[in-house]
Amino acid sequence: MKNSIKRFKESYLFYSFKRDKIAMASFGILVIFLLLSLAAPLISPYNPYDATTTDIMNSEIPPVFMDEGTSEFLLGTDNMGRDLLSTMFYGLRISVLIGLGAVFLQATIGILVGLTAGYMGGKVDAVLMRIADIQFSFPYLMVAIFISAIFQLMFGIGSFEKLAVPLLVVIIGLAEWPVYARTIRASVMGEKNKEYVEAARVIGLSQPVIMFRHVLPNTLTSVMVISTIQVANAVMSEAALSFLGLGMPVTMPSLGSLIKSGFEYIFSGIWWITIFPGIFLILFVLVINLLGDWLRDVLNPKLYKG
Amino acid sequence: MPYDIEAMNNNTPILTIKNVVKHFDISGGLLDQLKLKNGRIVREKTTVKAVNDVSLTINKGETLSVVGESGCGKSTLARVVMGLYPPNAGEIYYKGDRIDHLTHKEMLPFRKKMQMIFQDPYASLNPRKTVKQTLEEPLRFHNPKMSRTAIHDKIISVMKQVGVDPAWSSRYPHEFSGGQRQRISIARALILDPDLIVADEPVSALDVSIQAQILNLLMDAGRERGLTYLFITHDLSVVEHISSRVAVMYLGTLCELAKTEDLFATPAHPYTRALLSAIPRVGETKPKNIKLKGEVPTPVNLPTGCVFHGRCVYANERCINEVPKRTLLDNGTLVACHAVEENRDMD
Amino acid sequence: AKTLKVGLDADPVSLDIHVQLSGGMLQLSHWSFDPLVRWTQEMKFEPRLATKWERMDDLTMRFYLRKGVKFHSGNPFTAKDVKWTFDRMRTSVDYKGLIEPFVGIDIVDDYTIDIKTKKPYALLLNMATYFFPMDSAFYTGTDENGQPKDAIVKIGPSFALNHMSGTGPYVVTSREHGVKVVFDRFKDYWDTKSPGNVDQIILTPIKEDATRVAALLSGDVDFISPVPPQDFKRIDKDSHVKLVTINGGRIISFQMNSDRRPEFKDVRVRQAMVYAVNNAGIVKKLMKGTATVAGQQGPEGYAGYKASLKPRYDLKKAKALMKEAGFAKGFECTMIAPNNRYVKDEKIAEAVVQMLAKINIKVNLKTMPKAQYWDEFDAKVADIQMLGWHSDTEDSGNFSEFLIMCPNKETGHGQYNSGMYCNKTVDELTLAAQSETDLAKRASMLQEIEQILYDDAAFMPLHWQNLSYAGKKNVEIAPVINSMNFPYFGDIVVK
Amino acid sequence: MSHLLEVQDLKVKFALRFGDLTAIDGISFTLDKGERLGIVGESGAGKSVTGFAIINLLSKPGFIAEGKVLFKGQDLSTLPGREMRKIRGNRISMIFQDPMMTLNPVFTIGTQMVETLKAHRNITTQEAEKIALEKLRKVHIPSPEKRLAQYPHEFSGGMRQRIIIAISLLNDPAIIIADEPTTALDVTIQAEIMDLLQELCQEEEMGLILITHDLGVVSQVTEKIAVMYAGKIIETGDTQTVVTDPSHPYTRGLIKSLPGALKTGEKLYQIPGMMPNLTAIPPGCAFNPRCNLKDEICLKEVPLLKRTEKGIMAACHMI
Amino acid sequence: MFAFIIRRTTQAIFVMLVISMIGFAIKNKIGDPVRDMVGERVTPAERAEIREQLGLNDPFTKQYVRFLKNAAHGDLGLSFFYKKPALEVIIAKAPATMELVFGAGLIIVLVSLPLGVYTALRPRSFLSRFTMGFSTLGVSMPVFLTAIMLIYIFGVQLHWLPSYGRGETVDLFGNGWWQSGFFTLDGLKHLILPCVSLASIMLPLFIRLIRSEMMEVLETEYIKFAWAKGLPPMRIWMVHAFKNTLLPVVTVFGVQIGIMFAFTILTETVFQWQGMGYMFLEAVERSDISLLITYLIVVGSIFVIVNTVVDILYGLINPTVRIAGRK
Ligand SMILES: Nc1ncnc2c1ncn2[C@@H]1O[C@H](COP(=O)(O)OP(=O)(O)OP(=O)(O)O)[C@@H](O)[C@H]1O
Ligand SMILES: Nc1ncnc2c1ncn2[C@@H]1O[C@H](COP(=O)(O)OP(=O)(O)OP(=O)(O)O)[C@@H](O)[C@H]1O
Ligand SMILES: [Mg+2]
Ligand SMILES: [Mg+2]
Repeated sequence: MKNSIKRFKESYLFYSFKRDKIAMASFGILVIFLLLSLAAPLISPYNPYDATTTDIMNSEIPPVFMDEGTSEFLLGTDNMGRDLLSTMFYGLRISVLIGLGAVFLQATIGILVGLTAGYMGGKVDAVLMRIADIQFSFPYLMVAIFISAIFQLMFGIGSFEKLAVPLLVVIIGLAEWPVYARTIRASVMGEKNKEYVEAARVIGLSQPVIMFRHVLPNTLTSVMVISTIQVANAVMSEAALSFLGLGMPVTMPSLGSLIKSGFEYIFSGIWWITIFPGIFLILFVLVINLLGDWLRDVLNPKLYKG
Repeated sequence: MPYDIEAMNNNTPILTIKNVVKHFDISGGLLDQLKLKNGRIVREKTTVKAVNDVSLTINKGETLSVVGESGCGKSTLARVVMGLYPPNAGEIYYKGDRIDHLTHKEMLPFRKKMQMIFQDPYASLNPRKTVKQTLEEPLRFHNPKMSRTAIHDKIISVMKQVGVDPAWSSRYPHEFSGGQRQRISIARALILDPDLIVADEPVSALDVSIQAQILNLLMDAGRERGLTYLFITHDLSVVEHISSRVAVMYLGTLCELAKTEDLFATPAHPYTRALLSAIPRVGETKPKNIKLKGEVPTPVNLPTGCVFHGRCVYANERCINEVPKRTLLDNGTLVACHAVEENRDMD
Repeated sequence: AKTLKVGLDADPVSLDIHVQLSGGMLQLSHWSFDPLVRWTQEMKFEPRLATKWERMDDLTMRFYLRKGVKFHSGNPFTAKDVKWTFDRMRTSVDYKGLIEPFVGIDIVDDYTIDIKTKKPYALLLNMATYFFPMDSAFYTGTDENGQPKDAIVKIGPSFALNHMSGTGPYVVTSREHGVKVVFDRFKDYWDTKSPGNVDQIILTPIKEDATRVAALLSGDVDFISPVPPQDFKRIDKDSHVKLVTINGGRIISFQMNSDRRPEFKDVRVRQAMVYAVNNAGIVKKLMKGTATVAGQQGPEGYAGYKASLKPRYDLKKAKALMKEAGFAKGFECTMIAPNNRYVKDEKIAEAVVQMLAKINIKVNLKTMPKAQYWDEFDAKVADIQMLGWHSDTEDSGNFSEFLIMCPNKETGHGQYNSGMYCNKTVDELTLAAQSETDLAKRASMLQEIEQILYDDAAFMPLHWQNLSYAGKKNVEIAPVINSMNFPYFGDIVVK
Repeated sequence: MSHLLEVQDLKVKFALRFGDLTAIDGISFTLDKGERLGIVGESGAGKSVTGFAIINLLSKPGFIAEGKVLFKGQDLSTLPGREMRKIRGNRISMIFQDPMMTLNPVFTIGTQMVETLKAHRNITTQEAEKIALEKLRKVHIPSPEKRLAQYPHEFSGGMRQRIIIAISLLNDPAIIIADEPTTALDVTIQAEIMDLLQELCQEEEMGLILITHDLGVVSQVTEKIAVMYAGKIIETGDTQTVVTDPSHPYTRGLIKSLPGALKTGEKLYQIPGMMPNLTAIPPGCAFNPRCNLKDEICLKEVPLLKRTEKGIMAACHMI
Repeated sequence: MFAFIIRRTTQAIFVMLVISMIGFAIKNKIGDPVRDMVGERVTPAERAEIREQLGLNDPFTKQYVRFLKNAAHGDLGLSFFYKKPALEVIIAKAPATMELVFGAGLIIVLVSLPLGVYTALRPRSFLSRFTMGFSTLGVSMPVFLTAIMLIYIFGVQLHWLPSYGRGETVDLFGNGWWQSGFFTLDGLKHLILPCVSLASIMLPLFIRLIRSEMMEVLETEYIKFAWAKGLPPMRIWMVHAFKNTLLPVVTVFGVQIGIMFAFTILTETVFQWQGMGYMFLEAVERSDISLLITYLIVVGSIFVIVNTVVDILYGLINPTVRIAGRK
């Protein structure tokens, strides 16, 4: 363990990290964001998802620095009387949850498919990649509608609130796995012809062992790089779905649904419901992207940027 | 080892390659094979005829080198031998056991006995595994019952033998130079105590000064362990130095198989002659290479008859039409050439 | 020549006014056709194609038709067109329920008709507002596909889908569904006294609230409706535009399903829920005051309206009732609401969830577009379901018939009663009121119903939605609007 | 007498993140008209960098830190870009290692030849094509007229290298720098290319700088040799003398370690260790850790090139 | 070429089949279209009758087989809402979307090419750093936020540009088939904001793609050789490097154009752009199932067609793939 910490400290990754101010700043902000989302229930002044503590009579209070603002609600309230700051923290929590969950799902499917396609080649590859192509030609909205319908059929309406997060994870996970599959496949194709794979075959290792223990670890760099970007994309997809009303339920707003409900109000001068979560979302996605860019530059400048 | 006269004479074949053919289908799926010709749909396969009807035996303790131009099928042959590619036709025997059609499981005992060393020192080690992990894996896999300490000891001893400091066993490949990596590759091959090592251009990527180190190491290991080598290279001076017999390949076919001294002293096949004359030697001022004519054909569209006829200055009608058979010359050299067979004037 | 660019949330789905009974189609009917009579802003009847009417007996009413009226096609308007139209309505799935009380129309002469009902029917005149005579000659025969021109086709092409001939002020000259409809003033329009001076109306559907407002503010359109409550202030502030609102008759309510959830069987729980909901707060905050807080089904002006039935928000009382009923700890239940049907429907549902949480009723809410909603509503998938209802007849009885009467598949009563409320007295009173022609007596019956429902907390009334319109300062909106949301564009004046 | 090309104390550095890396540390040599110079050395010794430094085409963080490259008396290392471009591909041409990568895959051979001519001479396309054809014939490309319209992938490796040679000959340069021109090719083809280069140099009186790690090739083709080790020339002089009787322990070791010289199976001579990384060159003679003759002084002082009694120059304290 | 076309066609047909199957599988789960076609007073019995007439009550397989049979004759069903053949509806809406995508594509090409090339050539200049920073910000902005901000700034605050709809259009072919906004000032004005926001999704991506491809190409041996030939810099950059940069960019562009059609859903919603994307969302809300399936099929075919065209184009500029048989 100590050894690996030491190794990490001596690594090129850490070295370049120390020299890149933007990467360090982004990382710092990202850590703050992650802490905020982890600690949302602890640090938020209110629990916006608890209907008992919100009151419609408090709706649309501007942030504290404006004339009608009160210090009770630092960033003001949304149209349902929720404290905006707390809602943003909770919304962030959901974004993080969905972002990570969806990427995990994407990565799992994508890696399995990409690895199998890349390693097996031939017909298996052709079939799997065709499926990925088809999946890719679907707008994720369609996937969302489709999966929502199935979920509803399976679980009924009552548990909708509890299911919303897993539902979105599945939707976004299923919508974007081809990105992983393609990247992994490309890396695997590059790796599998390297001689160390043949060396493993010469030893007599079985295919799955070679695939998972030799080839897969060597594609993880690209997985890591696209994962950051995919987390950012997943967060944005969630926001987009919520914006279209296909995402989080109204009683549990995410950043996207907040922006959406704010959109109706932005022309009437109630800008904070959109602007604060909007900035929050952009900043969050931005730091992930910046880190992703940096990772790409450091780890794998040649990685496909599509 | 080759210079071990006894071993050379005892002539027990450790590996027999019989009429091996390996073609790669590169035409893709059914759809890619369909072509529109004169308004009709025809199915056309594109195959790379990498190895065509090659037969060899390797005797215990000898070093048999395979030489030839790039793309002539040397590596393919090596991989077929190692069971990495199934041959399209032909048989391969290891000490009398046929091994070319075995299942993965059935092949395992032979895997222990046959190991391979690769050309590219940068690609042949898994960059994510430490030296120790790399060496441990085959041991553990083939000897699941082996104790931890036994494994450890074995690794240390092999590392010492190949000249890599055992203290470095927890380092990753990128921390080593090309020559050191090649030593580790050799260690990985040696660790299972194999009888036969197939070395696919193990020194081609190395600098001259390092090349000598690795060749010495291979020769020493061979001597100490009584190894048999199938050695693939395109460097004739290396061939001359280390092998007991040499097989010369051209476009997937074997054109000459001879004892090293014989081959270098009296090359029979016109291609071998051209090849030998082309090696630049230190101290020779004027190159006196035999010029070949024409262009190198691709293994996709193999020429008819003798595959070399297009570039051969001695070729005649017969060479274009008829595939030459192997002829055994007096000195034991096998050669596949009409001109040699007919004793055409070749000077 | 004046042009009025109108931005509405939707455009007419067809030019065939009988293809669907909906607000949008009725608006179109008023723009391109004329009814026999129509409602005024004060909820009085105004003669249009009928100039006079008189009751002949309990079952018959005689209408005298306007003379000299021409259809867009140039054909003259006569009694046979009215009868033809009525017969056509019979074949429309949407209308046949509405005209169910009628026996038919007898032509007395070219300009006189008798309308007959099966039973004494108090709302005959109300129903006459739905009679928009069509050009019978124009719609007779077969089109190029061999389909009768008068066929009412829900899906797929029909003659009436793309062709119309009415007597109304505007002729549709071009129409791209979902994109634009252009209305030109009908040159031979009979109502020469109408102050309307608009020669062309270009109707653009703009579904998104914010965009619609933006379009008005940026000057792309001259008139919009509906106006989202949150933008009232801004429209008021803008010196180029103005806002006009009018009380509407649509009640927004929640039904509590006592079949699904036994807790709702307890009247105290229902009352507690009604007490817990601060509907005044919703009106103030969400509707920005553009709704009337409701304590009963029908709004003021309707026959059954009873002034004493005040909205009752009282959280303390609600909690006490819950305790009394033994549910101090509350319970969990589900709710569904549409998210694109009523003004702020989704938000209202959310607010109600908040309010019910205060008496420990935890509600799981799911909102959905209206296309999905009605199926779910019918299937009664949730314990509490939102419903907005506007009486077709502008009369209280209609509410009870559809929303409160014991559900009965055969008679169709209680078709939208997803609360499964069932009260014999209410049913009897409702039916009796239908055939009571003595208006005073009828009113008291209807009021009695409201009282029972109030005491029983049979449903959760929230508010009556107001209608809102906004336009450029030079557009005289106020005189042409009414609580049915049929802006009479024929009479609109642009200065 | 002034030389065609004179490199004086050339020092090339790479500005890396952690400081400058000296890839070439003060090398000097000359090349005369029609002379053929071979530069040999291990991988990373600085051979290619030398080649690129001459035409002032070092890749990104590289720069000429010191020294001069005098071409006909003109210092190329300080020449402005515009002037330098007039020399590249015109007076001095360069041939790269891998013929598969050197030609732009998306343009025809004709385009790539014509543009080279047009960049340096004011001629029409027709005239340029004529010259191109002539040069293609010179490098023994059969039916060159047809070939002009073909793309690089339609040629074999050997043909491509010949085309590249033809391109470098287009403007009749005074010097050709060939950086490992045959490493990617088979021996039979290598021999052809080498013959071709030698023949051309003799016919046209061109100077040739042949960069390679193959001592055999150098000894066959060139008259003068420079052996590089860790950024320095450690031995230079007449090729035959150097390869048959090397002075520097490194050169000696190198030649001895060639397998061809020994009997089959005999243990090869091996130089222990490997060339140091340029970032960690030991003090004193860079070769000292591997040297079997080393002395105190080798650990401290950098040896300079000295003329030996055999008439060649070697940088070793022990001679 | 021959194999290529067959492959694409089979692929297309396969995509359509899958899409239509999925569409059919969910059709009953996304609401009852009849609800939207009738007034609220219509009784359940009457609705059931309409459903029966429309064949909505038939079992899945029967409906699907019927659909396939009709589809084989080019009949993809009637849109419930538009009361017209669904394909006709979509074809009427397609020009709007195509123009949007075309406009956005144009912006992407016109902006990303020069900027990408510039940032690759002068990576350290201020403009490059600014561009790269801005593009990172760009990829981090959700489209709908970009769109909202554009509307707010240029539509609401400044009144410079219209914020919804297509504005004045002209009939391109005189048969009403293609209403184009590209030939009137008003139409062009209406195009600006939606095109910019649609472009904003892909633009940063392309700047980066072009930049990194270009940088990679600049490092290649053949570029180095071009320098060694003494060619003028402009020729090396704009001819040698640029053409090689384009190759991968073209393929990615193909894929992204396809994806852009999917993104029009968001943009068209915000701008109320009367195109296919907006129609799709409305069709979802209205459960207009035939329209949905047809939309998916059309978008799927656009995806396939665009990719095919791009592949052919790729073959035209890349001589190495021109040899038949090789991939
Ligand atoms: N997996 C494969 N699929 C298709 N073709 C292959 C495959 N492996 C080898 N080939 C082809 O078979 C021919 C022989 O290849 P092989 O690698 O055996 O040559 P080689 O003699 O080892 O060449 P080199 O000296 O370059 O290593 C070549 O034309 C090559 O392109
Ligand atoms: N672009 C670069 N950036 C940093 N260092 C470089 C660069 N190019 C070359 N070098 C350094 O310069 C040294 C000499 O490199 P050069 O390419 O001249 O070696 P070489 O002798 O040609 O080797 P090879 O035989 O492998 O071609 C190398 O050790 C390398 O570290
Ligand atoms: Mg090989
Ligand atoms: Mg080099």
